[in-house]
Amino acid sequence: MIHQQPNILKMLSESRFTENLNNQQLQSLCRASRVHSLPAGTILFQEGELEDEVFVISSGHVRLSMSVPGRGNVVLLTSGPGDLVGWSGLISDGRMTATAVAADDCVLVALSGKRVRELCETDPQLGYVLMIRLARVLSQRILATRLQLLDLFRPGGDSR
Amino acid sequence: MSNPWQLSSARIVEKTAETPGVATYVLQLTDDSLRRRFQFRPGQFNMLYVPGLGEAAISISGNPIQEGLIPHTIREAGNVTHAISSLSTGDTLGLRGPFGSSWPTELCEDRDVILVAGGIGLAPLRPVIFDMLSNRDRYRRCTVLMGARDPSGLLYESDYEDWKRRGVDVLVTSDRPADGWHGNVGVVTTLLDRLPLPDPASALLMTCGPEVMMWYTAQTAVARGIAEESIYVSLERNMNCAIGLCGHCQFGPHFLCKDGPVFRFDKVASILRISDL
Amino acid sequence: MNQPATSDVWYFPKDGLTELIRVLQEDGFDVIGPTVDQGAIVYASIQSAEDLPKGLTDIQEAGSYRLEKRNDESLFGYVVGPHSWKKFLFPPISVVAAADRIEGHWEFSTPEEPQRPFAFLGVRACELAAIRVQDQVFLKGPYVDPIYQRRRESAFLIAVNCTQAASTCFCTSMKTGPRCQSGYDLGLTELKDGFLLEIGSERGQQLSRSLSLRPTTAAEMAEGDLRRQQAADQIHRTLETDGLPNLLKQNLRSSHWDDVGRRCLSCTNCTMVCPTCFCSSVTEVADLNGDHINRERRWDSCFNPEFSYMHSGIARDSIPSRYRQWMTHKLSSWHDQFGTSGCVGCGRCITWCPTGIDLTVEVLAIREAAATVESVDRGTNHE
Amino acid sequence: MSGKGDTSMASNAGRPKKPRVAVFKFASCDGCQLSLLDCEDELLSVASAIEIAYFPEASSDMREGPYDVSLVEGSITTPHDVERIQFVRQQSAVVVTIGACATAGGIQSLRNWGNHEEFLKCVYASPEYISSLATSTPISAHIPVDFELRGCPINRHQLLEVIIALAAGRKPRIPNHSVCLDCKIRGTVCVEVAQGIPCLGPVTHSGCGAICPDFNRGCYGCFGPVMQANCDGLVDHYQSVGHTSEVLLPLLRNFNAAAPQFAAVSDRLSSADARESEGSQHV
Amino acid sequence: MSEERTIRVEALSRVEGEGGLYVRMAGRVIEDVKLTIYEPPRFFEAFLRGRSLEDVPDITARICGICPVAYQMSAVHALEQALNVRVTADIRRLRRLLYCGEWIESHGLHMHLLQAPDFFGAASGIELAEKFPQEIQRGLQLKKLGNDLLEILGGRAIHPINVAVGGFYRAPRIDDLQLLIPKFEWGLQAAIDATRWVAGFPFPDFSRSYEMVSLLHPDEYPMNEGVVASTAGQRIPVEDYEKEFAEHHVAHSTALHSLRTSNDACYHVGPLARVNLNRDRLSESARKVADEIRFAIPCLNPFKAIIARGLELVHAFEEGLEILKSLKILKPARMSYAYQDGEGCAATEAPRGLIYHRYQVDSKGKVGLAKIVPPTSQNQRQIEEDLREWLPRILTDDDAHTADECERLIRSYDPCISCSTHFLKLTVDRHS
Repeated sequence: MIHQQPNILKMLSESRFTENLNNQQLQSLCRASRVHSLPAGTILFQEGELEDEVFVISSGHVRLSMSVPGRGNVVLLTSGPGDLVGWSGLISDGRMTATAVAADDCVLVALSGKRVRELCETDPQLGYVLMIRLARVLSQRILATRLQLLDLFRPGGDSR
Repeated sequence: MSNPWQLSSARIVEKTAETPGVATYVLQLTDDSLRRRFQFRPGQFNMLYVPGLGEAAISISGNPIQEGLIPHTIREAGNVTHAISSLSTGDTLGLRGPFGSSWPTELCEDRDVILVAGGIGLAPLRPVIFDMLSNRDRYRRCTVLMGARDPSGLLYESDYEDWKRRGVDVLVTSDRPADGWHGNVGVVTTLLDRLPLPDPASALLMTCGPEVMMWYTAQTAVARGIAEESIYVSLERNMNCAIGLCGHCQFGPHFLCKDGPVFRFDKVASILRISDL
Repeated sequence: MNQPATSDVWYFPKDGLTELIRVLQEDGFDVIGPTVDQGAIVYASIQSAEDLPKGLTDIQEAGSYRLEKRNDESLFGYVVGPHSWKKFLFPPISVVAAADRIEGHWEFSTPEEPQRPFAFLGVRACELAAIRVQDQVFLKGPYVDPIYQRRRESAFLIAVNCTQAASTCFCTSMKTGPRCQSGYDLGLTELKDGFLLEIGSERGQQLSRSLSLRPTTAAEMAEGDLRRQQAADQIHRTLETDGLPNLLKQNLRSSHWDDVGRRCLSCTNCTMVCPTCFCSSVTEVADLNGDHINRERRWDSCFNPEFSYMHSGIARDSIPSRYRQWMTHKLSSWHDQFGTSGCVGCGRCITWCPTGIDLTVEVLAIREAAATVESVDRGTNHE
Repeated sequence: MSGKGDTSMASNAGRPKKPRVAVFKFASCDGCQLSLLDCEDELLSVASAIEIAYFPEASSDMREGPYDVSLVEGSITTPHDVERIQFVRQQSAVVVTIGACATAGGIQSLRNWGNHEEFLKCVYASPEYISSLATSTPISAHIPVDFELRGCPINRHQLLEVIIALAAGRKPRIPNHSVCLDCKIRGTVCVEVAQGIPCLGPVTHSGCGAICPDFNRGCYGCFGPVMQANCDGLVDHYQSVGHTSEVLLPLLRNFNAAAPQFAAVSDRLSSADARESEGSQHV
Repeated sequence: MSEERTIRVEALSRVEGEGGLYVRMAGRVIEDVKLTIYEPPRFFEAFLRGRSLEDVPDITARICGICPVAYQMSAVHALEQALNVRVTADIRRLRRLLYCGEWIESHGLHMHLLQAPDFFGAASGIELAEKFPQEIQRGLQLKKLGNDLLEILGGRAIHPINVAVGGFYRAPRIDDLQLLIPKFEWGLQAAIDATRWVAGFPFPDFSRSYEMVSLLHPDEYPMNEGVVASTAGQRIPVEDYEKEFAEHHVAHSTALHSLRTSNDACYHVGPLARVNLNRDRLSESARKVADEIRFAIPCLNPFKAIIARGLELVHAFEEGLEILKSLKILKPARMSYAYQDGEGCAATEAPRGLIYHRYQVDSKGKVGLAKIVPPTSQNQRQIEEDLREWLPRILTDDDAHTADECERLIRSYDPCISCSTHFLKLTVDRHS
């Protein structure tokens, strides 16, 4: 799979999660990664399952949904190019909190959660940067969720 | 100087249902000379008047260069807009205007222009879109990011394809999950988050929607490298007189009716998140 | 309108006031002046000098106003009462527009009610300043208010210099008084037996020709100076205006607003008695069949919760937020909007607040709290 | 200008059915419903714009429900009325309470503070004759109310506005400011500041036109507490300038005594009094 | 075997307050007639105790929205007696003027909107306006003038705010009152026309032998002063009212029945009683109209109370005009007084009849005892007695028709039911 590396390198350097790392750090990450093509409609992972890999979307969109009895799979968020999905794999045992399905044909970089964690252990500086970035991803995710919760367009709410 | 309280009679020449509770009313001033003289800049509003019920400030949602026809896209919210909703083609109402500041279309030349709209907030931005479509070559990338509570709230949805065809990119999102919706889910800031921005320094962003949405849109834009000075918001308070004399629409040092509704973000950023201001 | 004062000073005896009022009436003016009603000195149409409050003074404190007898027969021996001239220039209720259903369609108009020109007798220095402030609001912006304009342009202003002050006065802090400097047609200073008269405008000059005036004596001039000085000397209340607009802007989140909010009733009194507050609302007043509608403008106040009502809710939904709006507007953002303070130091908001809230005290509290915070900050930095 | 369609702005063309209006009475003095008959100039035109389906005080023609709008006067004071108000709700698309009794319990709510034992004793002196509750409660304590019109009595112009607005399917425009603003618009000098007369005007909802201060007396709260009324602030101030609870308590316990904001502050006053007298007993 | 039959009117209409009627018959024999008053009791007397005496006019006004002035007048007169306050002649005149306003409003209402429809089979004044548009409009305008007067003098028409113990809170502005003069001149003429109109109504031939009771004053038509007079010839000082008249609690009513103490007999109060006892003291125009329409006294037909109301309407306009035309600045507007232990009683004439108040007050100005006897308590038994006689005349197999006819008779009294339930609890608990 070595031949894929220059491609992965480019994809990683374009993603907000992994941009602006030094070359050595990017190379290490590349070694922990693979390119993952996902045709439209394909399930990337399922809510409740253990998953070691986290994904950086290079192109295409992924729908994140949760299963709600009586309502089926409810789509809560669409992630797109540059976004990180399946982050649970980076910080825990990787039990997925949502189901991810490709909304269109996607290309993703799949990073091994275990390998990345090991990298972070051995290179605390990389670990620090990645964890800060992960925190940023999560904080954006929380903000977006809060804005959803506020239901700003509800009838009788703001007239806009 | 003419009396700023004087109303003119305007006839509804076309009424189009848009999203639930929202319709577009194309008005025409009944007086010929007034009709010819009427001009507005994108983002300005009129006071629409229903006798016995009062006035409501409504943004003009039409094409600034189309003479004589003044569209307003109105959501039923209070007594006046409710009364307007019961009117039909041929009915008349009172009109004063146009009032207020406008979107800085004159600053957009040769820049990437991003419009971020929430719900009916697209209506005050539509004149800018008309301007982009007419003068597409004057601008670089033109993008409309449109969010709504659910897909049924996507204003002017039937026009999106036409806009795209004519070079204005339109990305839409539904705030909430919706059955049968295969488009993007999530608030509109998430669209801005991942919008390719090769040259953020040249970008100019205009946003209109709920105040909280605009604030976080601006925050996201700044995080993406767009300068506060290149972000414009359209604020809302209750405009009563529209001429800066009644005090209702004050927001910090500003009278929204005459200093606004459109503000450069950096001029209002310091007071936007002070509660109950 | 009003020209700058000339240096001529004239004298007329007390009964010359009767002549002045008569001349004004003959010129078609509705003469408005101070008169006693409901236990206070109010402004109303007067027919003669007999209607003026004779030998009375006002004792004012925060939240309290009492009329008391003087030991002389002064006609202007008091300061300002619950009314201000704004009720004539910017009436509490006026019709800004009308709609008539004629043969099934609506016609819109802006009716002009006939209004006799006003002559205001007894305008104090702070009130001249207040009129200047409202001129700025109603006449100098992108839109001119026609109702104010009509009334203002025809009004004849006879100023009277204060010869005493109330405990609530702080015009010296606001640099608006007590001496009437300009903006009047005629300016008076009441002496024991007569009046000094200064001419402030071309119109004043013209009118003065119909009056029996004589040049003043040095003794009269000295008496005038003494009396005016007396007023200045009696003003002890102060409002520190240095850096005030910014101070308030920087303290929008001060906890002091909550403190005032516990005492403030949000009752609107301060805004109603304020000679510069100009907030209003337009409401629809229909006749029986709904065929004629007057769009009536009524005084309103930023203290009313619904004043900031939007479909999404009330913007200023608490008493502290409304008090903050009023004070920051008056003392801070007014500068941004109109290039001047909105406060002229007349003290009405202090006297007529039912719970005696005193803006000079509240400003001081915010200033001191801010200074404490700053010094604490500095302290931390030094450590 | 064309005439077509213009009339639809203010008339209810396109609403073929006149709204059916009913007037119901509970414990009250009848003054509020009389306000409708006091609209002498408008009565006949109002009567032609609506169907007066049930209004016993004015008409023997009492038609059965359902009604589009029911105006409800009076408070709930008997077990029978507790049930009757449910019936009114079932029969009515819109329920509007009119007056202090219906919106706050009225003057008869003073029984809510009465010596309960004494009160029961007097009721049971002839229990077979009467049934009456120990409390007088507003309509909203029993059923959902769509609109509350304040006043003891209500303002007839406001009543007309409510009827016309509801007939046109819009929200009634009832000003919601303090009595003080009306005083100032009238040019009335503040009786509290200029004469030291305790006045509830600053915390009382407008509607009467600020008549009491114009008649040289303090407001006694006929229209109940204004929105966000700072009753504590007012009472604290009055106490600080020497008005005792002997004056303030009855002022607050008038025709809107049981309105929550007035009741809260009057309860605070009376419990402070009770603590004080307890304290003095210990001395 | 005779057939048992009951007629019920669940809710009397076009009366103030809520009451019903219950009639039980065996065949054509009337076994029971009850004017049932189920208006909930509101316990005014209980919460007047301990209140400042200054609060009494405001609180008692709330007993009745139709005749608040009657309550205020009786209350202030009784309290002034307890305080030993004598008001000036000018205050007295303005109080009469205020009372004129209430009579005009109340009589205008009852004549045109409540009673007149009965003579033409209409359900309401609004319906009657289809047949008599001008007359009803005129009636409404007459009524409105009463309200206008109440508003200028009292602050508002319902529950006026200007009535004070000792006089008025504020002297009326003479300019405002004088604006009413031309309107009252129209009103006087219109009231005469209205009286002529009602005098021509088709009255049933029904007379009773009543004892009628009203105030009697040597110099004036009685409103707020006089002795209690009876058509039986008695003249009773108001102080002795409670010796001669006493209230009884009956099972079917939340109102009390007032009866003569001497024989437990009922009696009749109201405009008919007043006119019968005071015809000579009606104003000149009212006397003239009475002559013109041949209104003979004593008039003992309860239905003709509408004519008596008309005559009093004329009187109220004429007297009102006279007072309006001779207004002087009222000074003082209010007499000063000192609190003292005392007791006072007063009777005045509410539009629908005599009303009696008695109060005990203490040296701190607090009310100790309050007793209020409204007109409807006094008429209630009389109405039942009338019905016993009226029923056989109108009884048919059609219960609805019978009920209508009964209601007609009740309505002619203009009963004020909210008033009559002012206080249920005067009896046992307090004195036992």
